[in-house]
Amino acid sequence: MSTFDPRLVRGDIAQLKRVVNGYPLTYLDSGATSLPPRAVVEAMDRYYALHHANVHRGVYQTAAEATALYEDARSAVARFLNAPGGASEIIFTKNCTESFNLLARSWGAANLTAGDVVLLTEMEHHANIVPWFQLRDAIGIEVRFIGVTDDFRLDLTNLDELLRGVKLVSVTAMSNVLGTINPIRELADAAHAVGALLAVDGAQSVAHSPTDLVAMDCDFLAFSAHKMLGPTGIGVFWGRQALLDAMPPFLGGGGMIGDVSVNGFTSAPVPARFEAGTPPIAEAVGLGAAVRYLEGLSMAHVAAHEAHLTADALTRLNDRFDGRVRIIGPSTVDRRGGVISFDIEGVHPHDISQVLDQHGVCVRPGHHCAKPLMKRFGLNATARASFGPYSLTSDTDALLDALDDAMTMFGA
Amino acid sequence: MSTFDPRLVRGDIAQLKRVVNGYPLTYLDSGATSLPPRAVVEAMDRYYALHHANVHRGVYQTAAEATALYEDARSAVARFLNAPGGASEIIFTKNCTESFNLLARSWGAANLTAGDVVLLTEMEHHANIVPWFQLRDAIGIEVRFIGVTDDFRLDLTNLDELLRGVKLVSVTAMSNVLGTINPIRELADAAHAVGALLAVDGAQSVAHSPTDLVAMDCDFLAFSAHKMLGPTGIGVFWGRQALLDAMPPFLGGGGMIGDVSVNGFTSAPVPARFEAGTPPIAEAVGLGAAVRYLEGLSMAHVAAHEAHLTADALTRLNDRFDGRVRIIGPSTVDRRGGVISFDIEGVHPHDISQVLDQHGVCVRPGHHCAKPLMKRFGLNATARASFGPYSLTSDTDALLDALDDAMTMFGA
Amino acid sequence: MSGLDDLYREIILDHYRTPRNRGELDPPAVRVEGFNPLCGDEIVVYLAVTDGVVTDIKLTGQGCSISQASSSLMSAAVKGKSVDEARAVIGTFKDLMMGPSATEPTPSELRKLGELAALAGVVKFPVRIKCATLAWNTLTQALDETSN
Amino acid sequence: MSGLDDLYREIILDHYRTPRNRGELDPPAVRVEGFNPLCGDEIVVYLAVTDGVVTDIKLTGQGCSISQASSSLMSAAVKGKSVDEARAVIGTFKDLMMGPSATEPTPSELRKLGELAALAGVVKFPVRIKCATLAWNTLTQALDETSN
Ligand SMILES: Cc1ncc(COP(=O)(O)O)c(C=O)c1O
Ligand SMILES: Cc1ncc(COP(=O)(O)O)c(C=O)c1O
Repeated sequence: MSTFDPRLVRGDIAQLKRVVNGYPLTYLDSGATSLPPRAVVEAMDRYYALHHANVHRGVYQTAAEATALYEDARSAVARFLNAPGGASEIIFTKNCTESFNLLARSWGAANLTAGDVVLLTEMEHHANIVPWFQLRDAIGIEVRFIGVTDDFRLDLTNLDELLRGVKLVSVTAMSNVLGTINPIRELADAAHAVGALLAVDGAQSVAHSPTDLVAMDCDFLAFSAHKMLGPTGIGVFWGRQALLDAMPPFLGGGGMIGDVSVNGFTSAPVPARFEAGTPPIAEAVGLGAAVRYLEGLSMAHVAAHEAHLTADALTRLNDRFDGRVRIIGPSTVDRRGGVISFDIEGVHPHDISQVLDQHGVCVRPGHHCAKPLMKRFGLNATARASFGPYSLTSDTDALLDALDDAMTMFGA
Repeated sequence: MSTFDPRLVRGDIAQLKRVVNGYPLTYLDSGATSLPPRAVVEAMDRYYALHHANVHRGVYQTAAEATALYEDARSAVARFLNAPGGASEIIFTKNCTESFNLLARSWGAANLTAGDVVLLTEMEHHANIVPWFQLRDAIGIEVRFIGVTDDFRLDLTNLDELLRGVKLVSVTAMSNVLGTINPIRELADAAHAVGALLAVDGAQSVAHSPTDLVAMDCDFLAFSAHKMLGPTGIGVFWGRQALLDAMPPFLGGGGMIGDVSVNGFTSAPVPARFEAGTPPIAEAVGLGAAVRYLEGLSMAHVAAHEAHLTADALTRLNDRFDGRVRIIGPSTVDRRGGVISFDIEGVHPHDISQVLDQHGVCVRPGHHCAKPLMKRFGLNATARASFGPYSLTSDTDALLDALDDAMTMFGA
Repeated sequence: MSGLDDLYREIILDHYRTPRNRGELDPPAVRVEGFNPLCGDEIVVYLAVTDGVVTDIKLTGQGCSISQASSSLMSAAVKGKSVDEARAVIGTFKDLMMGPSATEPTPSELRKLGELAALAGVVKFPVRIKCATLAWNTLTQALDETSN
Repeated sequence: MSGLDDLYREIILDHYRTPRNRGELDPPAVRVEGFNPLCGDEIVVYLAVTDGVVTDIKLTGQGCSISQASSSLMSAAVKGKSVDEARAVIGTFKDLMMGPSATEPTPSELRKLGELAALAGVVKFPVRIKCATLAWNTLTQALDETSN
């Protein structure tokens, strides 16, 4: 039974007690990174105070404890995602970005050759674009993009054509700029129908709605802990067991080897094969705590809460500013999440964010690491407000008042 | 003025207050990972409680604070190493292992071609071996090894010959198995004399003796925070500015780009070019705190203290067990650090470690990710005790008593 | 709001709303692009130098009030100046951006800064310094290219 | 030290000090190597199967007391048994290593375990379970190869 109450969640977040420039902090940048609850930081503190040791190779008590805690985190993540093959499909990386690099350089380099196509979308984050360009420059694959319609959806009208020659489709579950939620199951079916695989960027989805890998039927998933109430310094790469088992190692070093001599090396089984060097142990403990915290809230409740916040904010932005605040993204909560980008004629996003800061309101200006999408809409930058489970409609109150001030100041 | 007192340091380490199996914890595994002092954990806690935000792209107050803290850590590390070019030469990775992969895949792939030689040593950690084998398998370089003498030193008698065709020498400053400290400046001069570069594995040296990159005159340095009283999840790669500036990116994603379109990307200047995705922000803050903590102790004092501990332990191991405990490493503290591997006939290292654990004594059994070195000495594994700045001769007392028990138990 | 008033001085808002020297120049004027990869600000500087004098300068690009006002102020400050004088202005401006911890501008330097002094408030907002300096770094590059 | 006594039972120390069935077999016996990459333990199993019966088994390798004793006990437990019986012993041993949370061995199974029951104490030391199972995983592989 979840007893979800966003005010209780808020009470767990130390930073939300801060006062900035005379105002209580209004954090509306969860799309960039989330604020960890006390339970997450305390789990890491406890780890360092009692159990810290290097994992996997130690026999003594604290080494066994550290190893157990690290592997428990793997199991917790597998459960959270409903990973069909369980914990051994979960690989800890340093962030979502490394996860995509692993995918491109291990699976990609081993399974693609010149002329093969990787199909992305125009709304991808650079993390799911640049590694593919790097692979293209190395081995000559083709990188193709699904377009975005004027109403901020994937343009799937010519999908059959786009899928020609495609070996991998790699798509974000939710745009970090538009808030658009993409039809993952539909894309999985379409990809599989032409013998291609589907990779999903879960960076913006895993902390905001339930994830069920079995239902999604995708083949790879990448995300970061720091956007889901967890710590910095750790990400996750999930793949189907059979795919992972057939993939060559990515980074080389300790822990990922079977044997090493002066003549060469063999590699260890999955997941160790992809975890070279001392892993982010305390960070895994923190991620495990974050997962348990989110499970305690129940992701269905989190999703419902954020949908409520988003609907309210979209309505009020429109009502109060009468179209002068242009939403860059779907205008209703139908298949869209709590990331709201906007554009105000005559006030640059940097300046919006600067004036809002004076009110203690945190929103992010910029291209949000999605420059192809910016170019698609002829923008250089947007200002972006984004919600987390600790957000309240009072945050939107503060946002609106501060926006009013910014527009007055710049005469917009 | 340092007021170095190992008992004060010990008071700062929460885990050393633990009791395991009825004994106070005797931590002798600092070579695997170190125990962070309270100041390090508290710096990260404070970061999460007050300043956490994503770095580099935010305008609002906490984002500016997070960015400043992250960049302060970079400056602290540059100062700690006496980096000739300052903070912009410091790149944050996830661990020492990633640093070597960055070196091999960025500098290596761009500067080496088939037949070029990378010269390692037989005492390298897998982190400084496997990435070179991976590069060999990809582009056909030759990987060559400097041998190790029977008295556990690099065999430099045929160095001139070994250096033929070499473009890079990559050597550990201190062996994580033998404790041997290698002549870095001499190797730098020899490498430079033939137009080669020198990379140094500082994993075992940076927390145990002063590091002065100007005096070492090496070209690259790699190490991990978790072995120097810092957190897991972050490592450092240092390179000379001019070398870094000429290196292509390694991991691709957000933060490392100049521009991205549907047609390709350009990359950002150093160090951003090598820090794709959200970096280990809290971990950098922790590393910065660790660096300041070590500076407060003064590395010269730490080195002297550990030399004292090592000399005492070597003498007492020999005196008490009369040769039945064979030291795998130099027998005096001349050019050797506080890592003591040993072998006891008739008691396998795993069993040693297991019996020692019963006394609350933490030592590590295994190949220590140095299988070529193990093979060189016909060993499968050693047991290894290693010191940190918080170690005391009373730790050695506990070690000796526990070893006595192990040998009795196994009739050795 | 006193902090913000320091940043958004009237001169700055004026140059933002009514930027000077907007437009393009044909070759042989040099054309140099500047990017702030972190925030997406872009600027293009067109620079005509004849006999060691900046005879004309034009700007296009997009960005925030600070980057736009800074570029506009810059163009006004260097147009008609000798290349050496232009470089000196760049130096003075950069010192200004180093903040009070660096060498304080002398009265004569402040006089040289003229309207540029309006940008002094940016120093209190470290993340915006990059916005203010983008145009100047691009100008330096353009000056370098004309002297090649 | 009661915990340790559970791990290092007399039978285990005996099999460690005096391992049974050490040595090699010539082909057509199969030869399979097993590694524990984390700790460096190695084992080589030589297995001769004729008409569905494990007619001979020999072992070489290096490792800790648990891995060595476990392999020695294993060799004694399967030598002369039919392949099906050997596989059943492997299953019973693996259940034992799952610990008391899994299905408890029945009295008849315990009887089948015989001396192997001495390895039951390993379960309390989770990091050592890999030491105990290395030989058995290698044997499974060897049995698979003989049936190819
Ligand atoms: C000499 C040496 N090099 C490299 C490493 C690898 O460090 P990490 O596992 O933190 O990447 C270690 C530690 O395991 C080491 O001792
Ligand atoms: C959709 C999306 N993908 C990938 C990333 C990259 O995540 P990270 O920077 O943690 O690697 C982000 C966040 O910046 C994102 O929003």
